[in-house]
Amino acid sequence: MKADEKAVNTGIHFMDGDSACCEGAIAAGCRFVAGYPITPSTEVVELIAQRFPKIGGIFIQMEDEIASSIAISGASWAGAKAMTVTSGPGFSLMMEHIGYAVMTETPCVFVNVQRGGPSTGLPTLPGQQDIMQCRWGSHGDYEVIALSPNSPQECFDLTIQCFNLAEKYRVPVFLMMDECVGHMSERVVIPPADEIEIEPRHYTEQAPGEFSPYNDMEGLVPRTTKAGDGHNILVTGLTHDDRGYPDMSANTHQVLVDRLIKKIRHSADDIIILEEDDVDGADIVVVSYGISSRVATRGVRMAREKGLRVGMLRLVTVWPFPENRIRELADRIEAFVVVEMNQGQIMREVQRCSEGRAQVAGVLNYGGAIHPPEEIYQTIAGVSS
Amino acid sequence: MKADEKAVNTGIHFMDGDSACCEGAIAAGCRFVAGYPITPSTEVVELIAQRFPKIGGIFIQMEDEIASSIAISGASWAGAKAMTVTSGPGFSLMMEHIGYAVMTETPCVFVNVQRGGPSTGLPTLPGQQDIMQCRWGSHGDYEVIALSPNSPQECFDLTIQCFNLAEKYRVPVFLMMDECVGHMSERVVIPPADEIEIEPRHYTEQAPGEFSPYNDMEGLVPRTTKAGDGHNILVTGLTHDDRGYPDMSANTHQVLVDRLIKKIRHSADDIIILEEDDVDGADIVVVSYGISSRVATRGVRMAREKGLRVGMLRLVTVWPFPENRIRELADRIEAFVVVEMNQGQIMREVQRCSEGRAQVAGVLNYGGAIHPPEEIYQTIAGVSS
Amino acid sequence: MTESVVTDHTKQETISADQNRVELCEKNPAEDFLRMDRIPHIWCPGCGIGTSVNAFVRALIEAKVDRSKLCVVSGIGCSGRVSGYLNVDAFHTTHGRAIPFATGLKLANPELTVVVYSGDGDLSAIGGNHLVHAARRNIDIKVVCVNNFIYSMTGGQAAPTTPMGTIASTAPYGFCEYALNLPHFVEACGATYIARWTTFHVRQLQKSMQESFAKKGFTFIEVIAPCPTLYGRRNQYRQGVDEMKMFKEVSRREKDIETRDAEIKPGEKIVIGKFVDRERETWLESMQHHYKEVLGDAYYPYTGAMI
Amino acid sequence: MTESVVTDHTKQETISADQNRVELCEKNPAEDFLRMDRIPHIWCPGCGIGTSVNAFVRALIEAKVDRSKLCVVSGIGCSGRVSGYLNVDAFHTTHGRAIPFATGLKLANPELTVVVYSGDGDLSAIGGNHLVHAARRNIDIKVVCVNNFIYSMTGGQAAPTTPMGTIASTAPYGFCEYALNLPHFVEACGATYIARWTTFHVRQLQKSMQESFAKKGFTFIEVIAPCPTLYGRRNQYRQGVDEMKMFKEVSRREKDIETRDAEIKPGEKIVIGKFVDRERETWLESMQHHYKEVLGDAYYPYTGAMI
Amino acid sequence: MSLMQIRVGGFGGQGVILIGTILGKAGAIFDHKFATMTRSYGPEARGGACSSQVLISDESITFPYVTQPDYLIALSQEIYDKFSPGLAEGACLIYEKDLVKPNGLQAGIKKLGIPCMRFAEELGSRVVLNMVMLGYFSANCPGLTKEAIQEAIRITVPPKTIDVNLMAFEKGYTYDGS
Amino acid sequence: MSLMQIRVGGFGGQGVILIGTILGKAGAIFDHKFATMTRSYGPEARGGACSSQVLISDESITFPYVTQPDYLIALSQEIYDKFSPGLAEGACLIYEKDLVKPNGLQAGIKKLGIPCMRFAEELGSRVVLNMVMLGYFSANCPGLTKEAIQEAIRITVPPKTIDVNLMAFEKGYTYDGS
Amino acid sequence: MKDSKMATAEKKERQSRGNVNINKDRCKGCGFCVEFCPTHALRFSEDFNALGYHYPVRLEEAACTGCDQCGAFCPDFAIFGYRYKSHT
Amino acid sequence: MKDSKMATAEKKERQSRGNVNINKDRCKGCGFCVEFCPTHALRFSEDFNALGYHYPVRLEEAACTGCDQCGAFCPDFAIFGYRYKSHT
Ligand SMILES: Cc1ncc(C[n+]2csc(CCOP(=O)(O)OP(=O)(O)O)c2C)c(N)n1
Ligand SMILES: Cc1ncc(C[n+]2csc(CCOP(=O)(O)OP(=O)(O)O)c2C)c(N)n1
Ligand code: SF4
Ligand code: SF4
Ligand code: SF4
Ligand code: SF4
Ligand code: SF4
Ligand code: SF4
Ligand SMILES: [Mg+2]
Ligand SMILES: [Mg+2]
Repeated sequence: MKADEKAVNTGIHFMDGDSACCEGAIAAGCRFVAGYPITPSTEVVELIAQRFPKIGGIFIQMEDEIASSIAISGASWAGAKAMTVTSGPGFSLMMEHIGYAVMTETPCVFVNVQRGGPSTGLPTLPGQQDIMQCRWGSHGDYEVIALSPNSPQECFDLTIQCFNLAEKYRVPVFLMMDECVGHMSERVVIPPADEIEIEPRHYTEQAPGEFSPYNDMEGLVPRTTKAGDGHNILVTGLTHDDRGYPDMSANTHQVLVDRLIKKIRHSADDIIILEEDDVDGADIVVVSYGISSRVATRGVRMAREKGLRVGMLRLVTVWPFPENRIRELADRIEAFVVVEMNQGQIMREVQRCSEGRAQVAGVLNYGGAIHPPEEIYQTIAGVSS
Repeated sequence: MKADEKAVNTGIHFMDGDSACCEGAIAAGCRFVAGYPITPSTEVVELIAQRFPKIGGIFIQMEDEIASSIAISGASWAGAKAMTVTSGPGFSLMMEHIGYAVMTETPCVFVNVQRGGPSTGLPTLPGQQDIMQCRWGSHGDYEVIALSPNSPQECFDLTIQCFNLAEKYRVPVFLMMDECVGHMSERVVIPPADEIEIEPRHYTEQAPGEFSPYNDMEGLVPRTTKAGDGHNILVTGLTHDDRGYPDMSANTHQVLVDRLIKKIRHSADDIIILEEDDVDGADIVVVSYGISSRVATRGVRMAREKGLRVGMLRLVTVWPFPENRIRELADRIEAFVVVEMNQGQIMREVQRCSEGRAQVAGVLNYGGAIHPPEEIYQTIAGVSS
Repeated sequence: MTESVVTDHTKQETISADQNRVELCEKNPAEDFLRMDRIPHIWCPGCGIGTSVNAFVRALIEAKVDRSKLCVVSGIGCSGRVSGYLNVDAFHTTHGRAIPFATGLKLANPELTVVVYSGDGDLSAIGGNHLVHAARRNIDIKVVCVNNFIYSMTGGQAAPTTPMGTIASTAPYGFCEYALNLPHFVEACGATYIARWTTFHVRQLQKSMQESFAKKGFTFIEVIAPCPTLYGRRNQYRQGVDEMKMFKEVSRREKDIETRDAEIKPGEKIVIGKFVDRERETWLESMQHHYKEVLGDAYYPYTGAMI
Repeated sequence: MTESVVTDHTKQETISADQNRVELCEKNPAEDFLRMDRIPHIWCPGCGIGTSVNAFVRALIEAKVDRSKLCVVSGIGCSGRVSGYLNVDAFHTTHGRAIPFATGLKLANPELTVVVYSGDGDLSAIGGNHLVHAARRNIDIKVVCVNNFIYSMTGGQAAPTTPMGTIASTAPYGFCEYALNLPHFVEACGATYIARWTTFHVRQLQKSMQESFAKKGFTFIEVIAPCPTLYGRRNQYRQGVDEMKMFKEVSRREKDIETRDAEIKPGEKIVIGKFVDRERETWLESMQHHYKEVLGDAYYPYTGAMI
Repeated sequence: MSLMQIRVGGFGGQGVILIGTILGKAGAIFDHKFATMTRSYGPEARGGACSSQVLISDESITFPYVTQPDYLIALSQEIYDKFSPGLAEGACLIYEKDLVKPNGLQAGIKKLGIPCMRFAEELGSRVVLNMVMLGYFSANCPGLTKEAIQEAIRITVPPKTIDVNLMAFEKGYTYDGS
Repeated sequence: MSLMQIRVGGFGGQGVILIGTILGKAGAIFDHKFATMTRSYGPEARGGACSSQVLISDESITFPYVTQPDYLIALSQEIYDKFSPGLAEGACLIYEKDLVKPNGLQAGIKKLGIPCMRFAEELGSRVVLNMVMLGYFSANCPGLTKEAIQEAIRITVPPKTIDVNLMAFEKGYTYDGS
Repeated sequence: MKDSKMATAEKKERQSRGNVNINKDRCKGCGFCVEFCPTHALRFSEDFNALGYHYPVRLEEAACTGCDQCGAFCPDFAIFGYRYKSHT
Repeated sequence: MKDSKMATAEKKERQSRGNVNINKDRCKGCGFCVEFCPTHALRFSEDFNALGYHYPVRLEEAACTGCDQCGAFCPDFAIFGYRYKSHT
């Protein structure tokens, strides 16, 4: 499916990541946004509020983030592509409904423009401290998908990707931006609508009466329906059987949660996007994502100039974590250097997957400012000696 | 400091974990509880509502879990030992205020009687799926303390421990129960009040005017004050300098968050409680916590009967994670077998810390029912061969 | 109590082949709207929730609501189980969040008839703020609030609607808070249609429900219902029928009563009736009118957000 | 506008050693209650929040409130910064949660005077439910709500209080929702004292604040304030003073006005005044009386939860 | 007997959990053994089937659920249908005569029925049916002393109702199965 | 010049971010270079100091902040005091004459003052002071073409205000420093 | 109870208008139907149903009008009244 | 503006009652004080203060009564009026 020509803002722009995210959502077909203002994410919805009346869409500023995070599930079940946008404190309030979207297999997109935390923290300064939260912040066991852009251009591109993945896997997908990328303006090229690939919703073709929510599967992902289509579906956050009916037994739970997790894990190869640079001949691989990955290239360049064999592995997809790739590399390289604006959240994952076969060092801070490239270089140098 | 004789329900009881938790809180000096009903935790507050009018305390059923989670911070700043009690869905709603309590260094206790998730899931059946959530569920970087009881007796004992740790480290402390422990009745012995050690609040002795919130430290933990003591303090969730004043710079943030994290990490030895059984001569060590640790002993016994050298490591303290102990053991043993009712949350930590030097296997389920001991035995047997 | 006659429409459902004399009628008129494979339901003997569903189903039939466009959204609670027993598009959401979910549903597809059916605790405690703002915005959803004076599902804790002095599991010596007067509250927020009935007043309740389907905007119907298990027993009504008898006795329908005088206090009259029926533009109408006016042709007339 | 005289108490603060003729008076009476090391504050030129603080500080002085027992609790927002500038025990909490924090503070130590000072968005949007239930319970806290018709701190998004039709950053073509009538709303919830003033009415505002300190129970004072930066400029009031002049012009104080008639619509009068002043037992009083009655000697008279 | 496993089941309102609690208390407090009582019930807290499991042991109990019941106390057909297949030889079924038809029970299982509901109605209070059942169980279970169970009743039920409860217990205890 | 680093600062309401945006657009869209503009402001979104950083480069930009400014455009004393010590030889300071006293500036730095506030007041609209500054900057910065900046202004400001903005730009562009 | 003669007379007239359908195994014995039937046409059974409840039975001598008041009240969808077509 | 003769007369009388204190560097030039002073005793400076704002200055010829209306209005705590003690 292609994007809608009348809505896509094709052309060359100079815009910030927040605006690019908005344009990406529009291009992806999003026509329902529920949000609540919070720095540094608000510009996304402010632009939505400007654009929607002219292209046909609903923006509603809800009474809080909780309402926003569930309104998008409602809209999604009505057949809309739906999104909400927030930052740390608001994200913390959305945790219950991330779980609800997971359990009810509701396609929807959560954007978190990360600022420094914990708590109110640094509202206007960047952080990458909500990476583990987006994986683990709701109660219970589940898997999600999260992408992390490092430029306004990618804020556009990956927002579309988020919507597409949400449809493909019927799962909430997270765009984990940060204040730096969100408030940085750069050239953003928006292609013509017919060059933008859009994943449609995968509706069942079974007739009302025949269809029960889990008897029409594409691999591990059930085809769906929307309200008003006559299927008389029952959607619940309780553990449910394959008719969608509540069945609160450990067995049913096991089957359901297992599928919810496997539908992501087993498709990790399809979902995971990595950007690699000179990883093959490297002794040291720098792992980073989001804005940190841009700074990291500077550090890497400095190290290469000193003759060190350093590769770059950039996680465009943060979750699911590229476990296999890290394991492979761990066997071959000497060390990973993880660059991130937090206490080492992804570093823990790298440690876990490298299983002691490669050293793991972090270039870490608690947010507020991106790393000076020198710091990265020094850690690389330190590790190599 | 000793517990209050008039309040402690000294004697031999047959009570469930929820009730024992309530009695533990009372013994620990808790006189402010704000809560919102949710299965399977409600019995804790129902008993509180019965007990408090007769011993002098406030129980208030708030309008939701958000309100409960912040009301206890308010009460704590008024000088009370304060607690809230919930289960998964409510816990998800409390995430923002866990961060607030961390950032403002407010002693308070959160009890989560875990049920099966995600979402509404299995309200009446057990889970251990919120373990990572309690560590990572709020935005930003932080560290917390979490304990996990495996019997009603421990629900009593560890609740007291939670309150004591909260005071000592000025941090929110989590009692991570589960439905099984919460709703299981056993003999609970409540000692006489004068045998119960209570950590007092560590108030500054500096005079109003002299005291600024971070100039009177005990190690990394600042002494505190309470509302009405004349110190004119300023408490904020924003990044703050050592007067407590908002200072939203990356530097100040770095210093503050670093201390918040280190005050826990550097005291890990003081905080961490482990129960070990025959770990020293073992080839395989079974790691577990909460109710799973009871079942695990059965599996271990079965394996020992077959001549396998199996040790038990039980995490009474789940967070901070006993990284050092796992590292030490990884060097000496062949394998860890982690038993938990989730997709392998603590197993990831064991994997990370064992760094490939010992094999790690999990006996996992997604909640709803505790493991049959045979399953545990079989995994042990599988690993050993 | 009015005694009303089963109408033609219903009868057609229940009349067998013999057009003249139907001796054996196999099917309860409600069955057609129920997921019969889930009956018996979980509700206790004498629980009023099922009675309210009876009125609801009969209202749906009477009002000829297009079932395929009907969505019922619930939160969590005994009352929140209603959606799951109705054989329509049914959404059992999270505790307190039926209204914002319904808001998303309705706004994304304005053709749907969206009903929120949930409990007093769900809608007025944890979900109170959503009630406020959906009423203020006049979102076109129909709210049915089953008020059994208590949080039942979790075992009978006090709710914002628990009458002062009554016993609840979290108020073992009697509850000491003022109860929220729901009709008054939602009127101050902006609801367009407000009524209160008890489950004893099934026929009037049914009529109000029918009216609400015909009404554009945010409507609110409070259904006072017995919960013998967790409210009644603790408060002198041993069985559901005892509470029903009390409803019959103390309910008063007064002319021109103001919602402010509809507070419920234990041992006093329960004011029932339709309190508010007013016209206000819905959120969507307001948006559409306003944008058409301000943006003229640049406005893209909104019909739905479905892809 | 009333012109009132600075009272003795204030004067004592400002009068220098020379008891007869004070030529140079160095200290603003407000300074004593401010953290002067944090002045200048962050508020924009012409922002009304500072003006409201002036009234508040003067009211504290007048009412001789015991400063050491005074706590001011705020949420997040420009208005939420008030607590941090006051030299008292100050709590800058999370967005929308000042009231439940204050509830914990007050109930755990009933001797404290607890003021919640925050913004319209903070208290009525995200925090709306806490407002409802604290008012219903009649928790003894004093709420000052700075209503600048907008979410300022985050850049001027529409709030539940934004008058229909006005421009906001999330309503670039005009906002199409009904505004919440705060006095009416909190009256329906149960507040014991309700007043509304604009920052033009500083003296009356101060008087209301004094009254609220003397009142037991949940009090609510709405202060309509200019936000030139994010509300005014977008809506024809270039500067704070332009909005102040508008307040002066359109404000009306009417006898026996009902809160239901105090809705704010753009271009129409703003009804100001004290609307409600009634007696209801506070949550604590109610609990204490009730338990004493029911439990007799078994009740342990509650005085505070402090260890 | 080193481990005694008892399952009690019925529907909400029959006082099934209380039976478990009293047995547990009797064992843990008055007979000085180890005892664990767990309970399970319907959706969240309402309606449907509801059951409790009691383990009484001379050693500390690690696995707190019934794996091989020695006693099944069935107060509803549903419970009987669900759990009777799990009974092994030598186990004992105790059931409510009017509510449970013990069809298709395997051989080798002791089968004891009592119309406790009717007895309770006779005693004027439906709610004491669980005490009648407790009495009957006590008479047929040597693993716990009668006195311990009576003591446990005394410290558990509301003081004003001790007498009627003990009376109901006695009614069950003395029921001769005819 | 392969990388040009510009810092613009003042207080809220002076249109500092807009200066950055226009410079960025001029570079990225009309002069066909790589350009990055970042901004920082006071608490959450209000008051206080506010600044923007613009990088213009022939190559893609990895580190999006100013490390060594070539230009400092200072619209308030606070900004001058904070950032002027970071200027190195060869850099250029452009400042608002009435609002900034460039005290203690190191040697080797080019210093250009313009009373843009007064000019803007003269043009009848305080808000165009940033355009005046942009014009003056353009006249003194060969790294971006005048046309590119003018085009950038045209596509950025509200259509109705293009003329007054370009007029203000011209006013600054032609200011001769006297 | 009404005078039985009169009741019998009424019965004749009324009975012909409709009837009541009882699904005894769905019933939970709440008594709403029995208590509130306008013609007092129902009483409780002596027996327990499968769920253990006393369910309603129609009194032979009373005249059910088929008014469906019982159906409107029944929380368990276990009963409903219906009119005979010929009398519509 | 009032007739200046009369103003001067009044001034004499009133001036003696109080005065106004202006902390010019705290001022953000909002004009509340200037606009709403009951005696019109203030005007804006021509100069900018350190923050770049025109601040209020007292009109020599006007009579400040020390009523502190300006102080009550000032959002920046930059001004306040006070009465001379002798006139209390
Ligand atoms: C976030 C969250 N908090 C608490 C609960 C537990 N809970 C489930 S239902 C319920 C109360 C329901 O009360 P009400 O809405 O009055 O419905 P009723 O059961 O009385 O019909 C509560 C507190 C939950 N499921 N989720
Ligand atoms: C959970 C959460 N959501 C959103 C925000 C962002 N936020 C900060 S202040 C504010 C609005 C404040 O508006 P108001 O209370 O009216 O205060 P004002 O700034 O207008 O004085 C918002 C939405 C936040 N800090 N936390
Ligand atoms: S507990 Fe109460 S509300 Fe819930 S099903 Fe039973 S009677 Fe109904
Ligand atoms: S943005 Fe508005 S409310 Fe905030 S400080 Fe400025 S003028 Fe005041
Ligand atoms: S109303 Fe229904 S459930 Fe109640 S007794 Fe009658 S048939 Fe049975
Ligand atoms: S249909 Fe009417 S008359 Fe007949 S049994 Fe039911 S309620 Fe009674
Ligand atoms: S009121 Fe204060 S800030 Fe405003 S102009 Fe006067 S002195 Fe300056
Ligand atoms: S004290 Fe009164 S008269 Fe004097 S300047 Fe201030 S407002 Fe004017
Ligand atoms: Mg209820
Ligand atoms: Mg505001």
